[in-house]
Amino acid sequence: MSTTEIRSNGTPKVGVYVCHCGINISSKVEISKTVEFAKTLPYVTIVRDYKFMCSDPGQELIQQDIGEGKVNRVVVASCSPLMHEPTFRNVMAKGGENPFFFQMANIREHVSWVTRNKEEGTKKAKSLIAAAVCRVALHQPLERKRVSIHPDVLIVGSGIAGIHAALTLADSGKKVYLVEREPTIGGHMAKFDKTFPTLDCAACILTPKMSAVLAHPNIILWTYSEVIGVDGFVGNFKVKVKRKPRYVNEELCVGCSECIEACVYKKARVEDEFNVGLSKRKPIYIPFPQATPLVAVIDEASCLELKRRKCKKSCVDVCEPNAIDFDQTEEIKEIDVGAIILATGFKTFDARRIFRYGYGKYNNIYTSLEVERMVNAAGPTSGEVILKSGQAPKMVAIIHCVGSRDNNTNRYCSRVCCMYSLKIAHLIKERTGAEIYNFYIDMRTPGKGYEEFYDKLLKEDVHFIRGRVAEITDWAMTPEEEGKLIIRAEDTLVGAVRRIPVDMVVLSVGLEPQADTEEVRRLFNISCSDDGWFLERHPKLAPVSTFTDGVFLAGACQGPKDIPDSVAQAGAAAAEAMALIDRGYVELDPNTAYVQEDFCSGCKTCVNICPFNAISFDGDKNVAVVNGALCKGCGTCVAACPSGSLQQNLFTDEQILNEIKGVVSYV
Amino acid sequence: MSNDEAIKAQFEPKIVAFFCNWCTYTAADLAGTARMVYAPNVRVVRIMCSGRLDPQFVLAALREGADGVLIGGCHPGDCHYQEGNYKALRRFTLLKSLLKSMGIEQERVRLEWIAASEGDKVQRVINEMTETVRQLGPLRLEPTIYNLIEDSLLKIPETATLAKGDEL
Amino acid sequence: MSKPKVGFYWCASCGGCEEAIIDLAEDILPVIEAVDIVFWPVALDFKRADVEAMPDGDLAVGFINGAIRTSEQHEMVELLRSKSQLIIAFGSCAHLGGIPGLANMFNRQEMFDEVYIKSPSVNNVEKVLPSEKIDIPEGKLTLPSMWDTVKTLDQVIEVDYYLPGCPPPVNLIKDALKTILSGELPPNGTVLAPDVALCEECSRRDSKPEDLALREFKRPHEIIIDPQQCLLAQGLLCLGPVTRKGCGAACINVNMPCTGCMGPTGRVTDYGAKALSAIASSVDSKDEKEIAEIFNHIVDPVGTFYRYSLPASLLHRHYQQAKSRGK
Amino acid sequence: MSRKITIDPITRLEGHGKIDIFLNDEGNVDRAYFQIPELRGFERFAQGRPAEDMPQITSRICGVCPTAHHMASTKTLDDLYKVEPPASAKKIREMIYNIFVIEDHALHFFYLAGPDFVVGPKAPKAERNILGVLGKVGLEVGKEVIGMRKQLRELMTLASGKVIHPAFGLPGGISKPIAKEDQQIFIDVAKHAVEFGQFSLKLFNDVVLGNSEYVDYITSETYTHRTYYMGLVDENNKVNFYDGMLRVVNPDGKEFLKFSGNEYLNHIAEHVEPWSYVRFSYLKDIGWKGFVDGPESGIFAVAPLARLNAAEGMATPLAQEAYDKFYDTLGGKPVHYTLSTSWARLIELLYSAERMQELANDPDIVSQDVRIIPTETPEEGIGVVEAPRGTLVHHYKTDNRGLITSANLIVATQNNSARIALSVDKAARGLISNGNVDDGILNMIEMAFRAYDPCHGCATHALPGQMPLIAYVYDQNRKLIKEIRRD
Repeated sequence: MSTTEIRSNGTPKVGVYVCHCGINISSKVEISKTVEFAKTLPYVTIVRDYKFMCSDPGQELIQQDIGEGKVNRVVVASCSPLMHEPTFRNVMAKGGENPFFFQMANIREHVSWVTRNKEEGTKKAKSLIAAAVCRVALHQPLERKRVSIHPDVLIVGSGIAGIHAALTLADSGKKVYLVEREPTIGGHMAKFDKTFPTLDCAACILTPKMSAVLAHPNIILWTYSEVIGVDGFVGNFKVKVKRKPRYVNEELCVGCSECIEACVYKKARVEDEFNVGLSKRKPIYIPFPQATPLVAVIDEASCLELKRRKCKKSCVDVCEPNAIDFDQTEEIKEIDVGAIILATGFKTFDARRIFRYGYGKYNNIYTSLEVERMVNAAGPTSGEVILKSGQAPKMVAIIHCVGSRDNNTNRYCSRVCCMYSLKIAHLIKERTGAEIYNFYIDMRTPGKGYEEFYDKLLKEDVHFIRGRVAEITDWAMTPEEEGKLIIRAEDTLVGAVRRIPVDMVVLSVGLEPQADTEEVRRLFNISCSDDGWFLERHPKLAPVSTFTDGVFLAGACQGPKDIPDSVAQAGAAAAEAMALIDRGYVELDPNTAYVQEDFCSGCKTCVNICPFNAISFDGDKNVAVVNGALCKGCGTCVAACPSGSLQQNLFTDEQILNEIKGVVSYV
Repeated sequence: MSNDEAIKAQFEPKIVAFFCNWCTYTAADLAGTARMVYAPNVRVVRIMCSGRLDPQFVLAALREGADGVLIGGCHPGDCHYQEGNYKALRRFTLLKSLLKSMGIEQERVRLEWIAASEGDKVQRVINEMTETVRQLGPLRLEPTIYNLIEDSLLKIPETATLAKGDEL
Repeated sequence: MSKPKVGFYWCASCGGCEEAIIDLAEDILPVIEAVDIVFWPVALDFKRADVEAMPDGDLAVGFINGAIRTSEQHEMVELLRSKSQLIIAFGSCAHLGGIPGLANMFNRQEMFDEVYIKSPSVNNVEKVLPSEKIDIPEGKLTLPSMWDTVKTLDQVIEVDYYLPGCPPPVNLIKDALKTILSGELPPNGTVLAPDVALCEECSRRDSKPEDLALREFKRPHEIIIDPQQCLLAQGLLCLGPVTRKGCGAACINVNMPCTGCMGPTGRVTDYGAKALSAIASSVDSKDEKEIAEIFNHIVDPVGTFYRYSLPASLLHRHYQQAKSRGK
Repeated sequence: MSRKITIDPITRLEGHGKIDIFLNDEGNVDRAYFQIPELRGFERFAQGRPAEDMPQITSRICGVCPTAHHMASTKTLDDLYKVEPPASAKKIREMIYNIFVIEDHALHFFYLAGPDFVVGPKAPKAERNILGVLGKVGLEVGKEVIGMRKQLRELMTLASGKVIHPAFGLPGGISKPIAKEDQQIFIDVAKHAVEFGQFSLKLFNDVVLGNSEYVDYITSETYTHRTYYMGLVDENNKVNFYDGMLRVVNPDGKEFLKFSGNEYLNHIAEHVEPWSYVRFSYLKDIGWKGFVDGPESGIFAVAPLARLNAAEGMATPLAQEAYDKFYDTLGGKPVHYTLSTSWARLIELLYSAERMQELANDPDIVSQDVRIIPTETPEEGIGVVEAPRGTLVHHYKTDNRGLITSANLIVATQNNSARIALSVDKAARGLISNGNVDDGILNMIEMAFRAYDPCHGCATHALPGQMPLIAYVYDQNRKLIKEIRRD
């Protein structure tokens, strides 16, 4: 290793500050021994310990020592740098030192929380502190780069979360691009009839917001569109959006539906997505009466003209504004935004996956979402709850936790099922007066007015049977079971297995991440938790942020949520985006690569290594050149540089090699 | 019990881990937050991306006294920097064949893809690796500096065929 | 005042370094003018006693070539260290271990078996091996003992400067002598050669593409080598990018890849590791199996990446061979 | 209880040639041992290396004759891959090789052995070196020598990349052709080299043969061993360095064996002594009979004298003249006088110069077609050349990827080592009697060394060159009673 010269602020005087973190650390790390050990390390002038280093008095200690010139480099042994590195770098600055003369030793997440006993913990803590000290001695003063932020925001998904975030930002004067893959905005909420616990009509509270979006001067709404590319970084994202052709000109269409009437298909024969298959639509259609924008769309798969180019196109004839345009092609929009909010929502659990519940096998077994449509006045049955036979059910079973709290499907609780099951129970009873049996594992009704709603249902003589349903069958054992669906379940309160014949079954399906979560995650370069939902930066302290700066989460894409929570989180995400934009700039960590030109041989090894094209080759000087603005600081080129002429700020070979030495050779 | 077994019995391996900031290091934090107890033998050095891992670091760790080296990066396709982990994979593959030729047991150096959410994998891998290395016993590289040879762990029994100069 | 005294000495080397000095030809005369060569076994006589008699630091400069692999060599260089103000490791062997350093892939026992027993031309049924102390009818004989491990000079004594190369290029030797005689000494530990990689002075430099995207490696005997194009671009493992310049790309000039005798640049700790990192980085594949397949064609990683620097490498020598030695 | 004399170049610590002489109680020599005290073991660490790297790896065996090892190795690769290089490539190789022989022989005569002959063995030490030679023959000559050597080595650099440790050898040819515009340089230097060869022989004539004292030395019994002689010969049994058959003549000069290098294992075997790191070659057909000469002993010699003895003449006119004169002067073939080796060397120098001239003028030399890509799967290969110091054999076995699985190297000095030991023993017996140790012994022994120009760099490790010697004489109790020094 080339000889290590010490740069900048003179001989290192390293201060080591060991945090107890209450008992989080001190319970597994012998603080006093650690402190004694730290005193023996090279360049160390001061070692202190304190209950909470991140608290004001804790920070004071450091500032004071810097102020009095006792230390010029600092190691804080506490929690993960991902947690408090920024905090302590600021302390450095406040104390008047360059913030990068700082290194953190992670003795909580990596030590006290994962070790069996004090002996192990102390030993490991020592080694990490030694590493930090050896490293910080070689740190150099660095400047953070300031990059201005593009004030526009992209919101992906226009369910209630996306809509609320969009309106919040737009109202504050931010320009918002709202991208929705369906022909209309509204998401799942638009499908509902009533919302719990207040039972107010979903449409009544959603549609005004939907039209507000359409009308808002600051919102550019792109429905029937998908994000296909994201480049750049916080404050400066370059986004590609694909606008799928709907073959109907949005500007011209007035949503009169004449074309639909006129379609050569006299009968609707295409499964209607909006009504989750309970009804049929035509190739040219408007998803639902309040669709926003209220513009027809033609579906390529079923339209005769688009499939075979030999339709007489009666739709075109009847369209007065001449909105129909079979030559429409997909369009790629490129936009610059400073922040992105993902509100891509969820999909419902596919009940077929639990075979013994017979969904798709027996008639009159519906998923909760289907029933939501059925009870909806604007739905396929115009709000009537009826069996295939056309009669109203006399006995209905609602089965909770289908695809939730189940090791074979999803271990998590979907959080909304208990409440919407109660809602559905209420609505069916209201409409049919049927006997209703709820099969539940536990009733979970935390939330404002929720428990009260549960009481209300109990008073409505809805039956609650505590127990997981074993199976649903049509195999009758008694005459009265004939022609019925028999629910076989253990009633854990009575302690007996019961058979209950019913006319109709509602499966309260759980919530799942969207099918294409994986692609979306990669597109936006964020992570998922192991249950597949988008991963927030910190479950408590940064619940709507992600590990990628400038990308925020709203609504159920981060985990099952009901409407109030989704809206609240959407507001939070909007606020985070606003805070970011209004600051006007971001400070990038200076951990970029740099070329030592005198040493560069011009071998070009690094040039193509960089995935961000941050390295170019200067033919005249015959050296590689790093564009600091494009460099993201991964250091891959540095490892590749055959002559060690490329280095990375904060991660030079010297610093890392010394850290290695420190981490193994002292303890 | 043979000398070797004796050593192994009370042997606590030192393993240096190089974890990428975005996936594996975060996963290790998660393991901590979830209080997943695991072997204390692995000491983590944080790098921004597994692509930063210069094979020199691995050899340096072994030279400085590590008995094994663990490298952790994002799953293929998940790299925060798009391709860094593939670069890591290429270097690692060639490094392995070099180490093999140098007579270093393959199991002493390991590459694992661990996503930010896989705290449990951090726990599993670290426990596994610690056991594997424990079984292999201490890595006792011959000192490079002559006058350190006396303290070398590599002492070997005097035999007729060997003369003074060889006690290193 | 008297001229500064200079000495040359060899250890485990081939004599090429001496030849290199002789190759200074008439250029050596000014040197002889300027200094007083007190010993140089290959060309002049000297006695160890003379060296022992010198006061410490009496020699201005001691040039030592060759790797260290016997206790005698060790004692001798220690003696020279004490007598010299400056010690210069001369040539790849003293600097990095050199080709003889490849012996660190094995141990002494293995070597003896090969040379004195297994060799097809040897007739040695009694398996006689040379040994340090031998009883012969007339009395006793001794042979100097050999180590299991070849060492670089700076692994046994402190070295002030290094002259890289196998052998060091004549012009570097001249410059080095000039520098040292000038009295304006560079910082300790300096390698007396330009601290830039070979690509810079390679005539094929501009033909090197920005994207090598290597998908297979070739061996020199397998292909007709284009005399103009970058050798790496032709799939040959040319180590120019990793290797210090100063030789004028001698091997590349005759269409053969650089094998790295000049060693690494100043910022590199382990030549081989750096070399493999750079090479691997230029490989174009994301598939684990495919990658392994591509590297399969680097048939001798150690001999390729540590051709001249095994003893100087972080691993230093073959691990199992060291453990199993003498057993 | 016998006494022991140790003659050791600057004490054992030097790590090179070492002699122990044991006297019996009468003070006469029981036995003298010549020891080579180091080994590098290329044979072992060649294993696992790709065959095509061997020319560059094995050249590091010796920096004095790297070209010899490079060339032997390259020829071994031809055989390993069963590929016949284009005529042009072979001619370039042979020309470069002869250039190398010229400069190496020149180095030896003028820098190493020359002083003894030109300045005189009795002259004060200070003068017996290259500067002394210059003093005697004039500075102009000195410049001439240095200049010649420089020119030759520049040509070698041009063609082979590096003169010390060439890079151009590949199975099936060489890595780079010679540019048309460069041919003239080769022709000019060749012309110069021929003149230089003639001049050197003339110098030897005038200075050495003119002086009866030297002639006595040369012909003295002390340096006479009646052994077998081996060397490469062309189809006309003329000396050739690059290629041909190995020919062995018996002590009477009659052809005893003629075989191709690939059969070396049938005829050459090596003996191991516990007291030396060098292996001692002998003729398998006769067998190892210990350190004795004569037709009954398998000991044979290589290098210039041996080559001349083993051949029936030189392939070039001027060298042939000198060849005839050599044998006329020394009383017909074979010549057993070790010290006449220096003369033989100069005759070879002239031959190489003439051969270089022939090849430099050959149009093939600038043909651009110098490679044939091997197609065979490698298995085993053997290559033989005449190194300046004698027959050199490389022998590799590989796996099917061309990675060396075993390598055997028999180098010139190994072939000579038995005869060298013989000379030492004989010199000792000749010069020590009844405990009287003549100081001159050290001179004589050193001269014997130099005649062989033993390159222990090749054989094991120790280097060629002037070897100052010290003799320690011990009494029965191994107490030092006398120290003789030859400074």
